[in-house]
Amino acid sequence: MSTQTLQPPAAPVTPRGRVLPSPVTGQELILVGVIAVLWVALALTTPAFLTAGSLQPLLVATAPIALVGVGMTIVIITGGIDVSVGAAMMVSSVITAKALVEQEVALPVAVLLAVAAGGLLGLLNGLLIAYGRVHAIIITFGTANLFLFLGLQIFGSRTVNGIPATLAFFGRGQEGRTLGLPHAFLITVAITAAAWWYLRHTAGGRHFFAIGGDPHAARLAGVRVQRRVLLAYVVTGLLVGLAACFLIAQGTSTLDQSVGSGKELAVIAAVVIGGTSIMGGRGSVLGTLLGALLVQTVTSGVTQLGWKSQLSDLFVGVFIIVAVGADLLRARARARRTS
Amino acid sequence: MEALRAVTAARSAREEGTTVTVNETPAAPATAPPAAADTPRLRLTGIAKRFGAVRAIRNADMTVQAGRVHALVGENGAGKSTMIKIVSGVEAADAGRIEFDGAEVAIATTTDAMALGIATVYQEPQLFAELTVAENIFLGRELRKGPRVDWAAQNAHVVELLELLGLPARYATADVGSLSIAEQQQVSIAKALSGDATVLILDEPSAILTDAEIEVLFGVVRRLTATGVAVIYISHRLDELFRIADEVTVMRDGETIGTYPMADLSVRQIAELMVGGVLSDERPHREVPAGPPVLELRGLTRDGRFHDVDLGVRSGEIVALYGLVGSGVSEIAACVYGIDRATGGELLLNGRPVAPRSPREAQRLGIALLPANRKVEGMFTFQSIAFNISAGHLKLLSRLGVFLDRARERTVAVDLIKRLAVKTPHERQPIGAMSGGNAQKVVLARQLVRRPDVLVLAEPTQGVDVGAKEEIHRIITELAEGGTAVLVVTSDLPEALRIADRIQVVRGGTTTREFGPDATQVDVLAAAAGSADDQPHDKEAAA
Amino acid sequence: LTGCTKKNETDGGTGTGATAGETYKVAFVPKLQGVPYFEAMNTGGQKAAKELGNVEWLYQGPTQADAAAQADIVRSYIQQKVDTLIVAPNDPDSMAPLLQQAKDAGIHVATSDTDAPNSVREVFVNQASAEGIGQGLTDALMTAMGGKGKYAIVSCGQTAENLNAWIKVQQAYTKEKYPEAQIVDVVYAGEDQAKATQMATDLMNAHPDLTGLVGECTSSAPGVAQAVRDAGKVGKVFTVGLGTPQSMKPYLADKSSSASILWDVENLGYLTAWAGAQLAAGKPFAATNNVSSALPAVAYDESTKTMLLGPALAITTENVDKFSY
Amino acid sequence: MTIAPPAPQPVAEPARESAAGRVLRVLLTQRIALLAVLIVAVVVTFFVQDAGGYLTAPYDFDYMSASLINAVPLAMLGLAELLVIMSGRGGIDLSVGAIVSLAGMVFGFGYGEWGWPLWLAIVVTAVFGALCGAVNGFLVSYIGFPALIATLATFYAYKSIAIVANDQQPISTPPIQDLYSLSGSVELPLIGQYIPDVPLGIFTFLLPTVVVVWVLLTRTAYGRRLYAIGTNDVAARWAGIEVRDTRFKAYVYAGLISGLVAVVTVGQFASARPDAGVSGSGMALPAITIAVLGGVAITGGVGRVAGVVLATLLVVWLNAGILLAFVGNEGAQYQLLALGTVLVFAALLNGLTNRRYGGSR
Ligand SMILES: Nc1ncnc2c1ncn2[C@@H]1O[C@H](COP(=O)(O)OP(=O)(O)OP(=O)(O)O)[C@@H](O)[C@H]1O
Ligand SMILES: Nc1ncnc2c1ncn2[C@@H]1O[C@H](COP(=O)(O)OP(=O)(O)OP(=O)(O)O)[C@@H](O)[C@H]1O
Ligand SMILES: [Mg+2]
Ligand SMILES: [Mg+2]
Repeated sequence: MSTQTLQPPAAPVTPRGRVLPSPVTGQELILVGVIAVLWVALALTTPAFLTAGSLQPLLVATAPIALVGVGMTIVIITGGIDVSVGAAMMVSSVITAKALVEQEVALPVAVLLAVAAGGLLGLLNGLLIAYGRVHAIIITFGTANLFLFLGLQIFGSRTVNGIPATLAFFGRGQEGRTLGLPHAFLITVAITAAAWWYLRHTAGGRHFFAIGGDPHAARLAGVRVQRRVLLAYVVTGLLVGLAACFLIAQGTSTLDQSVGSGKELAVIAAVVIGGTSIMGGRGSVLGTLLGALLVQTVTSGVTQLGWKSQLSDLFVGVFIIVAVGADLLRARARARRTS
Repeated sequence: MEALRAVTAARSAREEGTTVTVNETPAAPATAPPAAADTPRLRLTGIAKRFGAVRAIRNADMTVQAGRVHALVGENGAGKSTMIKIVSGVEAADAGRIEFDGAEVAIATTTDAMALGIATVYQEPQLFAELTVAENIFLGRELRKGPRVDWAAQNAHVVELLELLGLPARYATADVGSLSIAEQQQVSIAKALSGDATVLILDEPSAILTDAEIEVLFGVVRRLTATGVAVIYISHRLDELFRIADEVTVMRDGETIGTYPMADLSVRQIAELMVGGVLSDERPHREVPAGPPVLELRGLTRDGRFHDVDLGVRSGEIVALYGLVGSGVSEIAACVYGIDRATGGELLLNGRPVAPRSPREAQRLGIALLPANRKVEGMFTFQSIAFNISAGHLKLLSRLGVFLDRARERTVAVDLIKRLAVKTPHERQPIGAMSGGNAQKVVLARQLVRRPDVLVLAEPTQGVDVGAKEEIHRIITELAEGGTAVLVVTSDLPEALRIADRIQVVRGGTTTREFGPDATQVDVLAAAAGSADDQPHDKEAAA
Repeated sequence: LTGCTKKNETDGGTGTGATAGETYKVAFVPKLQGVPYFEAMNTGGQKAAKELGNVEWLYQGPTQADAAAQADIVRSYIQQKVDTLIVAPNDPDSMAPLLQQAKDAGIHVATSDTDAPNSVREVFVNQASAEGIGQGLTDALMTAMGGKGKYAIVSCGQTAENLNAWIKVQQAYTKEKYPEAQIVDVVYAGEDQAKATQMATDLMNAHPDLTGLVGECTSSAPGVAQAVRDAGKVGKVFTVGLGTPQSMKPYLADKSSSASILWDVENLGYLTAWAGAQLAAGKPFAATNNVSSALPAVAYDESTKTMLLGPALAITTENVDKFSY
Repeated sequence: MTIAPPAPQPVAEPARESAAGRVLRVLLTQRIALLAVLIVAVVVTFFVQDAGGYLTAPYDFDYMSASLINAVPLAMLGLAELLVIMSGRGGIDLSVGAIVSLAGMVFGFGYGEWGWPLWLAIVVTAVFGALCGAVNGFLVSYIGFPALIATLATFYAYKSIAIVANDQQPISTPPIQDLYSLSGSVELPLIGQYIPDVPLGIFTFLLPTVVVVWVLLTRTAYGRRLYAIGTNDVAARWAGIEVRDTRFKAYVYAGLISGLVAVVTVGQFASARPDAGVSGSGMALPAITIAVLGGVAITGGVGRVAGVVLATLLVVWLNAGILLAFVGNEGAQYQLLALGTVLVFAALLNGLTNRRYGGSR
């Protein structure tokens, strides 16, 4: 305490340097590095990896996972999880596909319909989780079954045939690109960027992190926790709807009931590879986009290298361990430094 | 920010390093006149609240005047925290009436309370480890620039608040998770100060603060009251109330017993009102056996935490390791118990050097430790008392080391419940439903299943009420009498003086001076605060 | 106590000794419900039930192509004591013991679409021989590719017995009959169309000189065609597949698919129901059977106990509209 | 200033709870009671429907007993999940299904191809499963991976290795085909004449596992440690419990049980399939569902063996009944509806219980 007398009289000091944690996390930089290395390696070892004909479809295939990943990242930041997104995608897809075939709706209507359907399912999840106050993983295991039932009922044991090219705007074909860039990917990037900005710079966005850190304390601080949590699931639902449009567009002219199946694990894998903490309170949508891109790169890469395609899952598993392990080690180093 | 500015203006006075005494007049002029004396800022009448079968508050009344510091005391579980949670909108009262500046108000949510200017520092810090200090402070009330948060403005305000509390400005952008518990507590206080408070509620803020930090806090509180803010102050450290509070409301068993001017009471009288009986505070006189130390630290060092710690505890002796929070005392205990590892020096047990690498190893060596943070480090909340006692001695209570001997477990638990006078119908009661003092006794009981050679007690009575404190002290003395070497790590000086045969003072990460049982509070505090011109404040001077 | 089980009761109501004029319960368990292929078999079976008059056609499939889920349904049919139980097994080996169990319960058992060769099934209703399908696919593709060049196969379930059998035929037949052609890769996309499409795209990128793709099942057949269409390689890369007619129609139209090799699935369902009724009635099969006007001469091979629907047929723009599924 | 008058007792005393209130409380706080009531409700419903002729086949004890064959892998994996979820810190094991596939291939090679004696093949398979679990346990407990992530990664990895191990071919050699006798139904001695035959797997695998896990959890020091670390692992460490070792073992035991399930599955399907535990929606999700339905708290420290067993019976008998109640494809679809509803319902009850009674046991 005696040193205090030596201090100059207090003048308002503004901390120099950063006002916020740095805009990109270490995890994101590492992912960019890993993806770059993979791309270069694949460019050297395969005939056509780094060509438009290969990269464009890769980006298109990345889009739906990354897009739902944005919602999933927010959900996981709040300390929740949503394992029903695969089933919700199925419901959104079949409703939209049926409308396209039977009502011959226009593109905007189809998109609205898909998004609305997804949003409704997200709303159900959100209401149950926020107001039923139960752990998200249990509720969404339950609703995943309910959504599957709903989807199968709408399919009515039939595939939807002859889907018109209305959604080709999001597809792999020429109509799906502007300046060589696939629309589905551009939209995903735009939404990711918007979510990144929102999460980082607005009060509402920061509240998601607070809720994930300690929901009780967040409530005491005046954060409307239940509404925020509800919002996270609704947003995920809306994005699931849009991703369903992407899925229809990149599929064939028929839609069968396997659509969306298993996508929840792919999305969660992308999110955790992206450095979002499954415990909540920390995460980044940018990382999720990179995570989805990495997984798709591995899957495509394995096929293009002519390796057994069954091995791609093994690599995904290894990447999850490496990516999260790196994050763990960095967190540990950080903890050592600060303590 | 009105109140804040007044406070900031007075900061320089504090920084001159002068002693703040209760008689000191505010250095800065009050910018806001206190509210008219006849309309209280806050009046609570007939408050009742139950949690399931627990009647936390039966019938409570309290009247808090603007510009005054109103202490709220009571034993553990008396209902203090519940009272302030009702005022803060965390819990809704089942019955009763709340008036604010003379008008009845409904406080259903924390937002309602904040709108009235009721700012609360809760007993448990309510912070977010992954967010920065500035974000934590403004969470829920962010300053905005268009749709986005105005980071620069927030940071500027936060820097002022940090200065006020004596924390470095760079903390504004540090993650809260990287701060110590005491620093986090101060962030909570800064958070409460950041708004336009009309009522500031502090629920046991001093429990984990050092005396110097408490002094800073008191300075802030005085500035605030000078501007007309009403302060409700909860603490188990009754002596400090005399230096800060104007009146005191005593609670017992969910009821308010009465409100009294501080000047009319002594510590003993308050304590007696709290427990509803008469207390004795005679220091039991004991003969300390001579002999070689059982536990000895020789130049024990852990880089960055403490260094060159020398200490010896003989069989049957109670030694207090006293230091302000942050001085390294708690880290020394963690090292003895194998939670952390020493990087230098020696730890000797019965003259033999040892280096426990885990609590388990320490236990095997005959060292037991009562952790400081009961909830986090001590309790298995929804498990039974017996479960809580037997944890950590499972091999001992098993047949063949594999199959749990439940009959023996029960006998051991029932035995210890009786010995420590734990208030409970049976040993199957979940510990989570018990009051703090009783829960603490259960956690202590765990350390006594096997009579330890060395018992380390970290803050054995933190947040424990007077009655239970008394009993825990009795148990500690009994243990020593039975031959255990007891090391009490505490930042509660009266406690150290009361039970210890010797007091070792830790300052700046190392042991400095040793005192015998006849030391005065003044001497020990001076040694701990570490500067001759730092005049200690002892109880007599304050009262 | 005796109320707890009926296992000791002798039940003469069902089983082999059924008399003429009775309706037989013929149950069919597909690999998976909701896919056009098996739903078309269901349609055919229902049609047979209506026309034959003595058949009650039961159809129930799992929501996932999973042996365990299929076993549950088989068990529920055993409980129902149907007269004939016909299965398209996801895993032939695991179906064998269940069929034994059904037989023990006095139920006639058969397989259709996919065989369980090591089982007690009394007949296998085969859509076309593995050779027929494998060679049909290869020939159709080679016609488009001009008998030479590199091609790849996009298959579905990694463990699907029949697909793997067809792939083996294709590999052997290509080597033997088209020495200038080569299979460069076989990949597995599961039942996921989008994944099949992506994998087909990856294959084209991995092998820039690739001129052919095979979609081995009903979800990858349109997938490979879609990939060719998206890559703008129609006319440069040719595809064939085992696709259902309606799903292949748009791709046949724009030539991104050269042909789909299939058979009349509804007729397969019809034949399955008919065979089931024959078994239930205890009537033996002849070497050539007149099943219906559409199926005047169905061959039966006594040594393998196999009934053959007929040769595989190529579905093209010309005949695609003859099929409603 | 104010001395409060002693308050008369205004609010209802907790001791005088009405009978209905007590029943409600027991149902809400005792998951076992709730499950028992639900099972009775399900069975009675189907019996009544059966009597009314609404079912396609009799829903009787024989059918219920036969359908128990599904209970064997489901309950065993439910117990595996019980162990890991109980261990706290977000414990979960998504990889149990993949371990079943991979260990099943090991069993297939050992017993089916290389002609090992059966006991050796079973022991090696179980140990192999335990090894797979040890990888999970190592990542979670010693490295600090969140369990969901570690087991998601190993799920992908084990699944992939199982598929390539035998070039995606199942192993179904004669010794393996003969194993089906292991999962057939048997008549019990003495009373067997009067009660339905019971699938053999119940006695050879399920009951021993249930008993061992029950003893482990309730009668051993290890069980206590597991409850302790699940409840509060910091306190457990300070109490001198080896937290990491205890949690690690939970994953090892889960892997061991998965290895045994691999043997059961190979026997039941008379073939070692490389996708046995992951095809369709896989075995892990149903197992987690069973554990949660059985009252295992996802936060750790709470869970009982009886809950898992009863939850399995509920799901198995409900599913079996639904197949008889609906004709055609609807049957399998309504199973999804029923499972989803039961799960959401149970979860909401948990939430309600937490608010009203401060938690369930
Ligand atoms: N959320 C709750 N659910 C159930 N019981 C509760 C809850 N909160 C408090 N209680 C009970 O209400 C009583 C009063 O608790 P409260 O926290 O107000 O005491 P306190 O006076 O603040 O004690 P301490 O000095 O230990 O902080 C205690 O018996 C406590 O166990
Ligand atoms: N304080 C002590 N005094 C005497 N002997 C002890 C002491 N602590 C441990 N031991 C001995 O060390 C042996 C090793 O087991 P230990 O006590 O560490 O297991 P445990 O703590 O009972 O079991 P767990 O840690 O699994 O709960 C015990 O059987 C006991 O004899
Ligand atoms: Mg309190
Ligand atoms: Mg121990």
